[in-house]
Amino acid sequence: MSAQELLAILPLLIISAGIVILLLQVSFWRGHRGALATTILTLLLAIISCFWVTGNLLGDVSSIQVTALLLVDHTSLFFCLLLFLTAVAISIMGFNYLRLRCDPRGVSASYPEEFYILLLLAMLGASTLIFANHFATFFLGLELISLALYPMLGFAVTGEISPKSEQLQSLESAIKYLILSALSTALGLFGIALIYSASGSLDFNAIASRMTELSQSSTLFATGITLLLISVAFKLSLVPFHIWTPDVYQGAPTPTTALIATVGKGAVIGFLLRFFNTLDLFGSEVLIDMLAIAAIASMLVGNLLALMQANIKRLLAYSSISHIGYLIVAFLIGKSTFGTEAVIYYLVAYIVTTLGGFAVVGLVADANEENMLSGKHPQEFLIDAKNPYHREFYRGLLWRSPWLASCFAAMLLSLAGIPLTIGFIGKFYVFTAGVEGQMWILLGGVVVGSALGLFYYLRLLLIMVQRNETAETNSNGTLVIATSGQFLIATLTGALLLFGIFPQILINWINAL
Amino acid sequence: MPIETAPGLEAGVLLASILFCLGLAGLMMRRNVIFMLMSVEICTNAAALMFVVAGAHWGNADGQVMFIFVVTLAAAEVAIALALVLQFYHRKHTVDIDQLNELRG
Amino acid sequence: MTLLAIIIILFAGGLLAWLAERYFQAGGRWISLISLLFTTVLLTNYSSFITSTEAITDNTWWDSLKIPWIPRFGIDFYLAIDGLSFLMLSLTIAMGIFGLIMTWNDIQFRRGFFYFNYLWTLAGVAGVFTAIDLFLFFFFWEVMLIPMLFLIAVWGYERRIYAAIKFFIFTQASSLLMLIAIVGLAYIHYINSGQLTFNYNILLEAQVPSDIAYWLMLGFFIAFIVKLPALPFHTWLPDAHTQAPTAGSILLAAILLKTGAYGLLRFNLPLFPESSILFAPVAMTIGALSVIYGAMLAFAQNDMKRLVAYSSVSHMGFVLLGLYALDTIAIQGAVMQMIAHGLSTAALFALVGALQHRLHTRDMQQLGGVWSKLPKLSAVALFFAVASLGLPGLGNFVAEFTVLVGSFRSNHWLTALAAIGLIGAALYALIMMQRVFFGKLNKRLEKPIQESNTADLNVRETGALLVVAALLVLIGLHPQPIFNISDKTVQMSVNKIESALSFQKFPPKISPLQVHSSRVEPTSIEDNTP
Amino acid sequence: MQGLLAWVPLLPLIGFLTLVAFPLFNRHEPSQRTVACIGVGSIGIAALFTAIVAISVFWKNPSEIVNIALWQWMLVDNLELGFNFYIDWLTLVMLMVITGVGFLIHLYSVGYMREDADFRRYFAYLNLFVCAMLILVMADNLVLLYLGWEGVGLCSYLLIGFWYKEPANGAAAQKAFIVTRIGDTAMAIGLFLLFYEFSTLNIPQLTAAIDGPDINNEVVTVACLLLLGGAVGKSAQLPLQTWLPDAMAGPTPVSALIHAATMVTAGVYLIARMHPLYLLSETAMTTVAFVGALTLLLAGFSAIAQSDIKRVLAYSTISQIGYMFLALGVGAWSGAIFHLITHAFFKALLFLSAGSVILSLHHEQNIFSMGGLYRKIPLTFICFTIGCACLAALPFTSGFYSKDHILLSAWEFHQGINILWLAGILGALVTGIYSFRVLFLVFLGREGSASSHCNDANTPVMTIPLCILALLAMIGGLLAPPLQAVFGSRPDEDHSAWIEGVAIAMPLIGLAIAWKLFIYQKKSGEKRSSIMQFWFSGWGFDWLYEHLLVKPFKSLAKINHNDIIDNLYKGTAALSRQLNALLSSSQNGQVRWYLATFAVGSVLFLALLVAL
Repeated sequence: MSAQELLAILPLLIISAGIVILLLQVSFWRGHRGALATTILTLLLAIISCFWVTGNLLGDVSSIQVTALLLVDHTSLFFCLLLFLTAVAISIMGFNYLRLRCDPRGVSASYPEEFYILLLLAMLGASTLIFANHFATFFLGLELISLALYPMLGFAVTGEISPKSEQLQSLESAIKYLILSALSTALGLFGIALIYSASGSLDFNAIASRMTELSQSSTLFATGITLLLISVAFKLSLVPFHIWTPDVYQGAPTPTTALIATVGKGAVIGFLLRFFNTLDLFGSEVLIDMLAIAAIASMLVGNLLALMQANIKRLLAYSSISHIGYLIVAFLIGKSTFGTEAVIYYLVAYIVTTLGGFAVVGLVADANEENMLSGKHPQEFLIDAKNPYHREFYRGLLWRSPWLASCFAAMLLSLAGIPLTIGFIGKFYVFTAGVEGQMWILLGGVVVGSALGLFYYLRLLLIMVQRNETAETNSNGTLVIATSGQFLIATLTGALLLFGIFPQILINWINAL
Repeated sequence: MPIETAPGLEAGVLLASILFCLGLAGLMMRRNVIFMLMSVEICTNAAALMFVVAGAHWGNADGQVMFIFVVTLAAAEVAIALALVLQFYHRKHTVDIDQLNELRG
Repeated sequence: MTLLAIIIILFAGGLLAWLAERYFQAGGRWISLISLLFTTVLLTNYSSFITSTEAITDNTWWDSLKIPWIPRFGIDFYLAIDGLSFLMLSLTIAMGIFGLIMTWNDIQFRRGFFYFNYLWTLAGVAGVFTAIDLFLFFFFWEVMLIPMLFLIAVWGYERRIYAAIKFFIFTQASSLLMLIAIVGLAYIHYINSGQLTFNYNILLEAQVPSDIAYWLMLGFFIAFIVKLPALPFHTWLPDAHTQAPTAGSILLAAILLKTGAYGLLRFNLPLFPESSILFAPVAMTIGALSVIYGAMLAFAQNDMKRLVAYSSVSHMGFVLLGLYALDTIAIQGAVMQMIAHGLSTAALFALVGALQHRLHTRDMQQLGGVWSKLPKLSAVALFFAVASLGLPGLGNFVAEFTVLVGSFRSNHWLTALAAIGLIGAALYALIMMQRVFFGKLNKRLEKPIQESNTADLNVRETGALLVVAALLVLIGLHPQPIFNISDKTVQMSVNKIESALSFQKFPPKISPLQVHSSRVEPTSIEDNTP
Repeated sequence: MQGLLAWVPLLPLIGFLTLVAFPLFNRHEPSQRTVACIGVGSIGIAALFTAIVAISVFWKNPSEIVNIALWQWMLVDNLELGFNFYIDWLTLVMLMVITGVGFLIHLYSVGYMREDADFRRYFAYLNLFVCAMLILVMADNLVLLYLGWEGVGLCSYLLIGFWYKEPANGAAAQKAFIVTRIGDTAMAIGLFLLFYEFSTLNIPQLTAAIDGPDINNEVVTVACLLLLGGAVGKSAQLPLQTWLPDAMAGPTPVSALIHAATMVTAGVYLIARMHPLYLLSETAMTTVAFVGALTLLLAGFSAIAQSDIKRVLAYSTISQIGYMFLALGVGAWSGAIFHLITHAFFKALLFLSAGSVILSLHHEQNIFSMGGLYRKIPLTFICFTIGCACLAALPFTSGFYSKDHILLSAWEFHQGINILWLAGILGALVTGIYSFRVLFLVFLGREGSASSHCNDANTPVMTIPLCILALLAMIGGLLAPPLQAVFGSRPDEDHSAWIEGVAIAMPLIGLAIAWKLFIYQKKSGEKRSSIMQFWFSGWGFDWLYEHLLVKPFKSLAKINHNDIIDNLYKGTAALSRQLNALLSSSQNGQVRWYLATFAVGSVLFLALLVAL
């Protein structure tokens, strides 16, 4: 293992180091801000290292093979970069979330710091998954993410002062996710095992080379791939493996929801790209058709489910299902660099927008929580207008806190794929990809899906601009969002508009990497 | 160096799949969370078994290595799971999974 | 440069209006008015072209501005103006001012934001009328919808949310089809020429295999006739018009509908001449049916605004008929109809708004005998009602007559069918006059008139309306200038069509097979990364 | 000199504009005097100009033609229309009738409308009408003619519904406009066809083009019939005659001007103007003739049954125009125009005197409640009698000359006894009956209920026009215009005397019958015989159309009141809502159910693997 290889996986090393440091720090000197600082610092270092490694990948060395397990190349580094940035955003969200729910001085002291450790662990898993060039690492990364996610999903339980119902929901989501994802993991493992037994190797490149001699139609192999695909589809919550998504998203603490919706999916997409490219699975009609069917189903089912949904977190969950559906369309056009570009761009759009959405929802809820704790309002989740996760809570938001509402509106429009936002460019990419691949049915699905999607996005949007005739909606008062939160939302909106109006910038970055 | 597929492989696949299906069945039938976790274990182990068989078939160690991985994973998973179940029991005084349906719609 | 300035002024004016609300209430509308007037001044730059249309025979565009935008896809920020664009642009600005003045005091709730949306709609439309890069066109096409959505949803009447969402979904869903068509067109051109671009001028020469072209054409067509609107996609219009605030209705009727017609003339006909020829009978049938059907529904309405809305369906049917007659006279008539309909219908909506503002109802069962109380308003209403039933000497007649004369040359029976629409127009226009203005004063009206000492049209409104009326008369008696301005653009489309007609004798060289074979070398859009 | 002609239509327009624009400049209504000056003055000057031009330019040579080009109207592709006027003797005659009679009626109106609040609006409309009518007759291309054509239609609509507070008037007005609009649409299509065939709509050019060798006769026929449709609509001929009787809802002078003297004769003018076209098509000619013949009879009989003085006149108008159409149909162009002129005179006279009767009786119009009025309003009586005489075409009245001319041409048409001629003769008889019936019932006989409180409402402004018209009606027979240049002269061979005799006898017989039947008829129009009832209802055309067209259309509109097509989309929305409900039920929060779906999903995928 040469020094160059070590340098190549610098991001991983930094994250790991960060985890260790954070562990020590927490065990000696607890401190919420401290933990946050360390996390962000680590992430920033990792990001810088990513750039640095990219700098090294010049000219002939387009990629570095680290042992048999990892492969570092431009695409994977870009994914890392993206996910680390996401992680920064999530840690900020987490800070605002935990600030209100944990107090170390309480009767049964509840400590927020672990959240960050878990976050970093998840990131470690994610980056491993992205770099993975071997089933062992793939498996490792995937599990690392999941294992970190279980506690994060249930994290509200530790927050003593957070509302009881919230705690219960969080716990429930954790258990549900655990059981289901355990099953999917097992299935995936089984699939890997079959592939292994068919090809006799766990190394992607080796398998690829084997595939040539062992006939494509080897049942074992095909079955294995299918099973693997199923477990991946589960992680991506493609229909028909989407069913866990809304419950988990709704129950989990919003930062965790954001994490699972962005990093969880992003990393898997990254892996999928590499896996399909290395094994050249775009060739096999069967898999493509399978994915296509799943994609169409996701677009339609996701949007239909969201149609009448009143709980915003669930709504976003459903919409994320459909968005992954759109993304798959871009994914399907194969190994052409344009396909990759389209996938990446859409992913960026998806992540930025989803993050933004959840950030707003989470922060609004936090602000509401703060009002409650400070005793401004009696806490009651029965009335819809009082439930910060309910549509009604947002009635007339534009008139109460214009900036926040405008940002949220931007997010929604981006989700709906309206111009001036990054979402539109993403959709444009999808369309281009679809036309290039001449996948008219899929395109039809996208159109229908988008039309359905418009309905609920717009309804939410229009609820925000309603003149609030009823007095009691006023009583929610102006929501004061923590500065860090404001900063976060502003940044995301900025990115959303910037890349929406001047996409070339982002495109250049993608192509540069 | 692949030995041309011995009958052992098919048998192994068959056994593993049966095992997996058993686990799956248990998972769907049991309402007690603990038992469900056990069933998951069975599924996982079915996969692990498959690895061992394949490893033996190809005559290389990767299978065993994966097996270790799997076992470790299972342990970790169960640890967390039990913690959660404990919390669950604290609050609901039951381990019946069907009580866990507050989130729906 | 002027074009960019116009659009930017409108956008900026909108933002200013919004911010100004904070500091002084009336700020918004003054800022809007000023920026609109400013754009008018800018438009006068082009007066030289109007006077001498023959002077610049070589290039079709009077003026253009091209800035690279997304090189990755060969997309430019490419604005250009020619006769047609100029007419539409002028109409946009004029109607913008008209609507502003007519509803000067209507808006109480969040004025700043209202004028923000108002101006942004105008800006979007201005963009649509001047964008020559297909992507840019689509971009503006969408941008103009959002503010309109807000106008309807925030300041609308009873069922505003329903109307707003319906409006948006209809237009958006259809425009996605157009997006596919646009991308498809660009892609095929890329496959054939190896050059990826969305530039209209270049795509005009694109060699598209006829069967594919037909589908692409349909993509555009649907998007445009939804906006027009024509059967069977018209149902969003009555709701949107009825629920929108007066200013909103004016914008919708006078301008937004025109974008559809503009698109048909600018893009469908020249880009896909062969398929347009194939499709013409269908399109003309749709047009003729819309004329009849719209008139009939208008006749059946009780809600005054709905009546006017359906009348637009009927009127825009003439446009569709004229455009697909593929005949110079007819197309010129269609252009004329866009303008005439814009003026007359906008005025009618303004009047309905004024009526509702005074009497708090637009239900014709509640109205009646208004003339005795509001003679001025009623007289003006009479004028515009008569205009919309196509009385000779007013703009609408010139338009409808030319459309029919032209389309009669290409299809006798459909034209005759559409001509029956003239009777329909008389029916609904007169029924409206009768039910609202003539007859005895409705008992229900006495109370509102008593308590709010209802004033007749004031100087501001009268002035605005009279100007529009004068314009209609002018167009009716001396339409020649407008014909001259739009002449070049129309000729361009017609020439395309005619060349295609002659071309059909010898079938096109590119067959689908060839396309696929040529799909081999550049498999995807990678080679032209900057 | 000729330039004055351009001012002829312009002056009424200016009058209209000033009258309309009044409130813009000063807030309180102008005095009746000013309004009258502007309203009547504008027409007066127009009439003066016409007269000057007529004397100075046209008097000497009957083949004089004046072209006045104002501006380019439309020039698109090969559609070239100018806003130009074309004046030959035909036009001139019409001009003189319109301005002259128009002026008199305007004058009369000043008196008639003196009590009305909307004095200004009335004269505005009236001026606008005259303007439009003038454009109609002066137009040098069919589109410009169409402009005037529709313009007069609008004005007639506005004036019929002038007293808008009464819903019935509104209905009548609408009926008038829409029925005529139907005809107009036919005419418009005719224009399209003509343009399609000859690629010009300029009348002189058209007439020139027609001489061309290769003329598609079917097309010409169809075009002629379509134009006839327009004419039939405007001139209230079969089958579109139903609107005219109702149109009497308007003020009486309006009926005199629009629905007797000028507008309703526009159809005649149109066909006369396009006569070269009609000459090419035998079918069209005969159709015109038969429409005329049929109409004159039907209307005549209906007139016998009416009880409202104005409706009687209305039906008589229809029937007289029927004569004109008959004349056109048999190619007696100048005869038709001649009758048009005389008819304008005596029918205006009749209406105006009827108006003064009505005014004197405080808006009583039922002839059965009148009677014996000759003592109360002698002047009116005299005028009305003259009018009736002309209408019935008693010898040596203007009506006699024109109608005789028509009958003779009808005779010549087939060289002998023929249906058309017989119809004309019978019509003459009927005319005699109804005209004198109304005369007797109103002025002679014993007094009716309303007659008692009758006081002469005539003022100088009303009597002067009456007298002038009476004079014109008497001597109008001598004013046969020199139209040979326009229509080409036809050799008039002499006829056996008995034909003349019949023509003279018929009205007298009619008079006798009228005397026999009506002079002492008891003054109650209640129970009529069924045949009378049938005639009274105008041969049941209204009923027919009501059930054939109006009702079905209305019900259809009502059924489709909120747009069937919309249900398509409503349905889609509902469907997706259903699907949403269905799918949401799958999200039931049960982990084991979730596991089941997961399993099923996996099985599905594996199945796909096998299937694909």
